[in-house]
Amino acid sequence: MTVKIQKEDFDAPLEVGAMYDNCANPGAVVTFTGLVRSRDNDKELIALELEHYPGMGEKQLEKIVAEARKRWDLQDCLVIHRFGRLKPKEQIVLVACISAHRGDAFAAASFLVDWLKTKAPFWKKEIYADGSTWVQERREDIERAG
Amino acid sequence: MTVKIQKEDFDAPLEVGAMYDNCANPGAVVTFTGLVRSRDNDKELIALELEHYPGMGEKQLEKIVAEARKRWDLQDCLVIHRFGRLKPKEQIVLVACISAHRGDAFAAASFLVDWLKTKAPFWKKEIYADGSTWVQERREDIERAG
Amino acid sequence: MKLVYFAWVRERIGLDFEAVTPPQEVKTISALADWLCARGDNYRYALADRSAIRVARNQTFVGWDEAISEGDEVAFFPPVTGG
Amino acid sequence: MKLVYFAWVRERIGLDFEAVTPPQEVKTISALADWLCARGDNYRYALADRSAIRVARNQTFVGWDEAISEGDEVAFFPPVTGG
Repeated sequence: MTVKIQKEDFDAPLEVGAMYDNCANPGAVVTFTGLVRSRDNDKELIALELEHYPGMGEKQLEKIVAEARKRWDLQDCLVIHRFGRLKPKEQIVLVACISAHRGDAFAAASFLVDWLKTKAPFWKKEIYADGSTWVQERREDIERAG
Repeated sequence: MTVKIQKEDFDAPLEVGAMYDNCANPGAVVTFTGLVRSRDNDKELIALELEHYPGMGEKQLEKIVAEARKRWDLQDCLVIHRFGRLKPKEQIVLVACISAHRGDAFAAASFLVDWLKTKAPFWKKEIYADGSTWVQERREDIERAG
Repeated sequence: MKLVYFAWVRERIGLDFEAVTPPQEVKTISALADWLCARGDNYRYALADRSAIRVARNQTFVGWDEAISEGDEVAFFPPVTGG
Repeated sequence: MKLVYFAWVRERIGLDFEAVTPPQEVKTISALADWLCARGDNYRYALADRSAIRVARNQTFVGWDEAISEGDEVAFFPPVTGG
């Protein structure tokens, strides 16, 4: 079980590959990679600035991962969340869950991503040519995370 | 949208990386990799033999992918299914879905995997030191695929 | 008409595929299976329990009462276990 | 007591963090916010709409009525938007 908060980009296959050694009998691997979208409206995004709360970020991610392990039968799981200035198509977050069966891996990965959106102390600022705006929480995310 | 049925192993990151170019505004990438489990009971598995129906396999996979595209907003998706003799921890199947938002990517990937289990003409035979058995369909899979 | 068999259906019949010319009164897949079972024990062994067999006509899943015609490819196999 | 601010709360207050020593009668986070607002417009601008602010005590999410004590780290920030 690994949690990382970092400025640098991550190599998803390398990170997921390293998890295999921790797994006695892996059958299902589900990964989620979140990328910076170039636009959500008619304006072209220049960059995303991701601010985080050092210390609390790690704590929250570890809590979320512990909760997922309690709820589902996981052989290993990983969460990496980046901070700093990221350009469109850059990777923001990686979640990977390995279990014997697909049900656990899908449910846990989806849960981890939902929780990241509502419980991890990160804030996104969108940078456009004509200014910047802080991203607002989405009601949908709150309902999804329950 | 890509569908492949092959004997050779696949390089998941390479395959998924190639999909990015097809995507105008990717935000969420969900992948599922199915591996050969070394044991489901007290006996150690030597290998899995995967038989398939050439021709019908491709047709069914394309139907499933078309159905997923109808139901969810996907920028690209990929299904690779192997056949032949596979050893424990070898990769059997790869499903990858890219969309703007995580909801579509998770739902479509999960749907594709469920459908593969019940609609794709593949059959698994488990090879043990003392004999072999054809894997039986799981009621759970049928209900899950609806 | 081409018949194809997979997994334990293939093993029990002892053939991967074969070409057959059933008589004209064999108009459905169900009738085709009856006709095959009359040909030998291997077919009876393979096709005895129809609830355990799935069928496809021209590479599409169909039911037992599906009509068949000359030139069709008909497949008999157990429930699939891919993924 | 260490106070930390993030995102637009940080920008509006104009500080990343600061050390403060509120009077003894300031016993909850809510009272702490009132006390801060009395210190200047920047705090009032940042903390005016409490429904738009989340708070953490010692790096754990808490409610506005959470009791605070000396040596605590208290954080004010908008709803999170990670993932």
